[in-house]
Amino acid sequence: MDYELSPAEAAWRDEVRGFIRRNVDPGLASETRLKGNEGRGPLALRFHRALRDAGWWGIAWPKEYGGLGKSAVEQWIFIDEIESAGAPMLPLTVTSVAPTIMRVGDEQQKREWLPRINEGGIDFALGYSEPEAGTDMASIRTHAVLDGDEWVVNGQKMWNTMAHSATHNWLAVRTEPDAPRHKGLSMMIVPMDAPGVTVQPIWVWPGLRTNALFLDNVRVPRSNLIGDRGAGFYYAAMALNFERLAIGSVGMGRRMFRNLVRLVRERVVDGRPLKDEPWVRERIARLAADLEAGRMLGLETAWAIDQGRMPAAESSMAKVFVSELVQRIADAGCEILGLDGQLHPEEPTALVEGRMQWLYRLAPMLAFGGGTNEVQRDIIGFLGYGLPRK
Amino acid sequence: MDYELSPAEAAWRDEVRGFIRRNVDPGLASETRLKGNEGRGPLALRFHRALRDAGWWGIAWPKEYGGLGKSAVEQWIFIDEIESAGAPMLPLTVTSVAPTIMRVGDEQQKREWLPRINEGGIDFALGYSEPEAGTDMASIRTHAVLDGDEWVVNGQKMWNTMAHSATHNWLAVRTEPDAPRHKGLSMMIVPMDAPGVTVQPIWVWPGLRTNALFLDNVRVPRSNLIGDRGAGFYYAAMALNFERLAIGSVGMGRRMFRNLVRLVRERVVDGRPLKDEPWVRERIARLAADLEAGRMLGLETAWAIDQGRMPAAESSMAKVFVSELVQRIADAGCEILGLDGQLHPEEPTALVEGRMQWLYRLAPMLAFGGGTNEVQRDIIGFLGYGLPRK
Amino acid sequence: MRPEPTGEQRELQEAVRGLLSREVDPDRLLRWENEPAACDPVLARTVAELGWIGLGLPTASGGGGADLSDVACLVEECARGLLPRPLLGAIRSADALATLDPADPLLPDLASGRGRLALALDEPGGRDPRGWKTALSGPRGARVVDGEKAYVPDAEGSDVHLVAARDGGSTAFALVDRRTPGVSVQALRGFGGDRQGHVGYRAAAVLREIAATDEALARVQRRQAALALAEMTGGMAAVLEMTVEYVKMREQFGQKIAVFQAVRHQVADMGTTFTAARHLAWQTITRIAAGAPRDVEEASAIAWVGQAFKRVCWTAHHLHGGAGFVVEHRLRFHGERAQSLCIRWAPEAPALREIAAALLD
Amino acid sequence: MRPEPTGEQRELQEAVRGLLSREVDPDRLLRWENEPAACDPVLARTVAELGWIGLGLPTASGGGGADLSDVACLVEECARGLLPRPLLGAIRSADALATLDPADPLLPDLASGRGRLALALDEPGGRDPRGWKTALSGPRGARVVDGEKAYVPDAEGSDVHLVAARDGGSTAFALVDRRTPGVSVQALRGFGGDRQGHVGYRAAAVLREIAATDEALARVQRRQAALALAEMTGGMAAVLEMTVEYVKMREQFGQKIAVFQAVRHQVADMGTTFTAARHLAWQTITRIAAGAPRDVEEASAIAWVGQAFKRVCWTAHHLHGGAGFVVEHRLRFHGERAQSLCIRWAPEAPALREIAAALLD
Repeated sequence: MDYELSPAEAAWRDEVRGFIRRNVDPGLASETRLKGNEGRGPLALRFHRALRDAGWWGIAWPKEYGGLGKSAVEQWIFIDEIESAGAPMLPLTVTSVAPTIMRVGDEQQKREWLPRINEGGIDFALGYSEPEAGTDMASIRTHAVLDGDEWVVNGQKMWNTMAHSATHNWLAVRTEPDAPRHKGLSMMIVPMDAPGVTVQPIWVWPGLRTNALFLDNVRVPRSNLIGDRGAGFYYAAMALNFERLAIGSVGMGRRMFRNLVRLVRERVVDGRPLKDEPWVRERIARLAADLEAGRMLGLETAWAIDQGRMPAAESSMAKVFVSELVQRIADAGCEILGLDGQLHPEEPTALVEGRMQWLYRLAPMLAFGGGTNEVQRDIIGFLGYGLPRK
Repeated sequence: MDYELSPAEAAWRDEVRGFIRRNVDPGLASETRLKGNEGRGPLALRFHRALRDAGWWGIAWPKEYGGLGKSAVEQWIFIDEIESAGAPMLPLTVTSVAPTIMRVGDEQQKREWLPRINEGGIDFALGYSEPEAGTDMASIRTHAVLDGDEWVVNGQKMWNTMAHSATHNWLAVRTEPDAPRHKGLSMMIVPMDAPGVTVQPIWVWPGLRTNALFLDNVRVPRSNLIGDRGAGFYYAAMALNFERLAIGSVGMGRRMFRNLVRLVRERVVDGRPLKDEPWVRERIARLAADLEAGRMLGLETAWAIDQGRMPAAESSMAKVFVSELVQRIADAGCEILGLDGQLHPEEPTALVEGRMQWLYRLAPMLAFGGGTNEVQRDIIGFLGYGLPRK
Repeated sequence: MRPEPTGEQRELQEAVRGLLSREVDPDRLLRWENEPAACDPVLARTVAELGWIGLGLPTASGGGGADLSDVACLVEECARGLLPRPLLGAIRSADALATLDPADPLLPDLASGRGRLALALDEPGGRDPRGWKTALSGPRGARVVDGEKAYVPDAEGSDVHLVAARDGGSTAFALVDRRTPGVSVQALRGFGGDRQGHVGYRAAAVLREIAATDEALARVQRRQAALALAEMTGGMAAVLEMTVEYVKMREQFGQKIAVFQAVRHQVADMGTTFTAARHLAWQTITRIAAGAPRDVEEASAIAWVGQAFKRVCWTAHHLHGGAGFVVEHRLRFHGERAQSLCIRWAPEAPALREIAAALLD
Repeated sequence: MRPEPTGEQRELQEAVRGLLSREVDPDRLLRWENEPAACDPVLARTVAELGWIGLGLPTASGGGGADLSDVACLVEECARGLLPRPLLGAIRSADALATLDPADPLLPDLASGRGRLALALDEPGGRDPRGWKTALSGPRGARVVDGEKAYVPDAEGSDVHLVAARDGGSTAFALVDRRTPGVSVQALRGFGGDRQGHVGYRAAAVLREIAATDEALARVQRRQAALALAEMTGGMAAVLEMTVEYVKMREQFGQKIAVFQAVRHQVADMGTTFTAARHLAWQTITRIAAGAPRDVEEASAIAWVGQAFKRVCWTAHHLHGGAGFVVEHRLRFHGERAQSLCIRWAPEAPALREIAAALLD
């Protein structure tokens, strides 16, 4: 039994922290905050360039694809530190799509896409959800028909979050209409500038932008279908598993909590230091313990990957626990700050930059998004404990 | 909108309290405590006789059957006060079986059983559960076959709690083997002294006795099948609904909580009054608010009955909420009393007579017994909010 | 007991529901959110003309003379139908003034909608009246108020402020024209654009002052809390109803999601929470209406109902998923109101402290 | 990092599991519960002979010389297999003595099972060492102890008591023969017949005394808590495992109850709780073993793991229904230990206080 970072892991963490000290300034943190950690503002792009210059774009990519070849634990450390610092995340292009292409693409596809991703020239929006297909991806209706050497794509996607700034869409489409629902999907890369692609903004509760994506007779080369026809459902699941690893990190929760704690230490309300309120002390202590529990779940998931296991149950545990914990942090923050905490993030006098009420509005998405927590709990039961389906 | 007891209800409550003052003494409370509120000790029998003498046996029974004809709210007030005083409950014979017989029995059956119940000459054990049929009553295997004018009963019942002191069993048996599962059951009264009836004790966690009941070619008169053949599933559900009304009362929780509060006010631990511990104060306050919420759910259920509704969803709400609340009370009690609270109830120095650790052991039963909370939540969804089954 | 609205109250609620279902929809709410007044003047006029703002005011002041329970029924239904917050605030603040002085000459203007009143209680230093620093001074007939009030709802959109202040050793309320020299409002937006303001009063002339005991202040606050409870039960009812509808309609994995036991059980828990909260709330509202003294049940309602509303909203958001997450969805308005009502009128910690003190000290 | 037992630790656990699956079953546990020693002497001898009690004691004292992590692995597996509590207590108290004095002459007797030691810390007045009144007095060579200790585990079944006492201004431990004049034990039963005692010491002759700083006392208590964490993760593992088995086997409504989503999700939450708790516990155990100073993570483990164990047991009881509720079922032994371990070694409130102080003060 050993829970300490190895010397190499600790050195890596220090290296990451050094990089953050050099490359994250209040301007970047503020831009990232205003864009809700999803934007691509000029400072974020500069930060991403610095990551690439450091050779840190594909941290966990094998070296043969230009990556650093770091372990999953080391990638987890990186994500945790980045989130904790409030810096822009690595794009899902790098952490989710690229690793999937590495595993399922043919040689030509790898040569075509991976170097461009590595250079920062490609940024994907993720096209899984549709109006009638949320967590239930097998219901996807967007379809593509082969016409000569081109696929002709028609349909609509929802929650296509980066569509307005992305260069391409990583699209789940139905290519085998006669196959069973799960076997009829393929993954396809669609350039955003292809004729027939339209993007319509959707604004959601925390003030973030996402998009609806419309595809009207969009033509893409035959070779843009990645891997095997009909295997899209499994590829998307693989990509989502890579994605969940990042969601399960408690870095953001730690950052929000740290800001809250700092404020509690300083504030005086009704003539009394806020930190002397017993209920505030208890809430803070509970959240700290919960964050430590969440950290353990994330770290174990990463460790299991390094042991060569596919930790589906573990990553679901981390996702469920952390998403529900963030909600508790947000609610505690709102209650502790009281009237001071309910100001809109754009109000200059909003405490902790309005993050507590923002987090309160964001938190539901963490639980229903990325595969609802119900499905995650099903996965834990089925894959973690072998419970029967019938 | 009005939440105050009417003058008549308030007068009734005062009358009940007066009766309790006259008839409940520490000896009775102590006997009831040691028997876990399920026994029939001599003092309990005396108390029951006093209830009968006062004409209070069939409080909510129509006057035509010798009852008081009180409303459901008035019965709820009575149960709440009795439980809160720690006095023995009205037997389920009176509150669950008799009202069912009144509604479904034929005239001869009513004449045969109701007066004897009213006189205290009949006490039923409830024979629903079997080893393979817990909450799922349609799986009952105990069966009865008509042989001339007698039913011949064979099978086994579990959790037949009063069997060792009861005069009769109120038994769910399969009489129509060829009918669909739900339509094949009937309710039958089996005297405990009939040849072929054996009782085997089962001791459960809180130290209470329940029983397994074995029926080996037990012969009962044909007329002991109550109401219609094949309708037993529905009759049992009706009886269980009557029963749940009593379970949903927060009286016991109130009593345990009151005792805990009294102790917290008095005790000094580590040189400091227990009541000055902020976490103790918060736990106590939360439980008080929850008890009030539970009281509301119970009271509304009773009120709905008086409006002529069948409040299946409401009574399930009360059952779920109160059973889970009792667990929180027990756990808070154990934590607040610390080492002082973990002594066995039979230790003379055990605080609040060891009730907190006893309640901790009892509480699970309240949630899985009487129809598991999962089934109750299903009922709330189906009947309360019209959610579809398929 | 009769834990249901009377026939008259039900009629009132149906009328409100009818109007709001026509006049309020998410697109309009979203538009109003971005307008300075955070509300439509036509709707404001309609609501006043229908007598909603004056419902609980004395008939002599142009009001409906209804008691707090009736006003709470109105407010419950208004909250259910997402009446814009400034209009709910108008009902609230009119109640505060009438509680302090049922014959105040401003009341007819409030009832008719010609004037709007903002209730200025809390200060930057906190919410405990004993710590408030805003004070009255000056000779009779030339009284002025000095101080600072924080998070005053509708501070900018209102015509008159009802300002809680110290007057020597006792409490008083000062009515101050929002446009009088010395009054400066810094507009602030809360949850979802909710309009509030920090208000500075610098030797601001007092229109009229109302001497008030600490008890009178407490009475005002209890009634405000009662109306908040009604807002919360109304919001909860709407959220539960829309969630039940949604899970019956939305399909995933080839079936209505209501068929999944995990979904059904979440709906069941929402229902249980709502049912208990509604009765806790209304027990307290009716007791306050009847003039009963504050009791443990009242503190229990405060502690419980706000948390219940948040829990119900949280589950509703979870079950709606992305569909309820777009800014145009009614659900998110309720989610914002849940937290902000809770923070302002039903914070849990002081209510729990009060219960503990009653039971243990 | 390597959040898993080493190969050697795994072998140890398998050996333990093998023995306990043969020697401990619910019927025996139930019988022992009603015997004065609350434990079988044959089993006690076997356990000592296998070197379990001495595992962590110095080799010079006949022990195995293993570190705290190894002892915790042993204890985890013993708890999983429901080793009777007096024997778990014997491992615990031997560790306490060896922590205070690794060369104490009693240690070989403890390792061999010839002697059994009870750890007498808490007093009727409370658990805070600063308030303890038990004191040493008398001249060198004729020292006596006076005072009262409460809820001493195995007070009657042990041969020697290790009594925390004041010695002037500082702390000391006194070894006292349980049968020496002046020692009176009032036997008490806790959860499920757990043996404890109130012990009075009236001028009871001291066998030997061990001067101890407050830090030494704290070290003893931290190691005791670490072993309690191991007991809890062992218990949780057993409870989770038996519940998974049960829901896969039990049928209701024509199917395995595991197929019901509400059941599946409860199992999933048990699993998540157990997984997080296990890592929290072991992070702390290994840090204490390595001599690291107490940190927020350690307090977090204390606050979290005990509550987790209770939650897991509660869900397990719920899913087992009546089948797990009979006194002969293993589950209820774990349920009792969960609450009593939590009360004695992992109370939540002080741990939360410690975390809050570290973060806020």
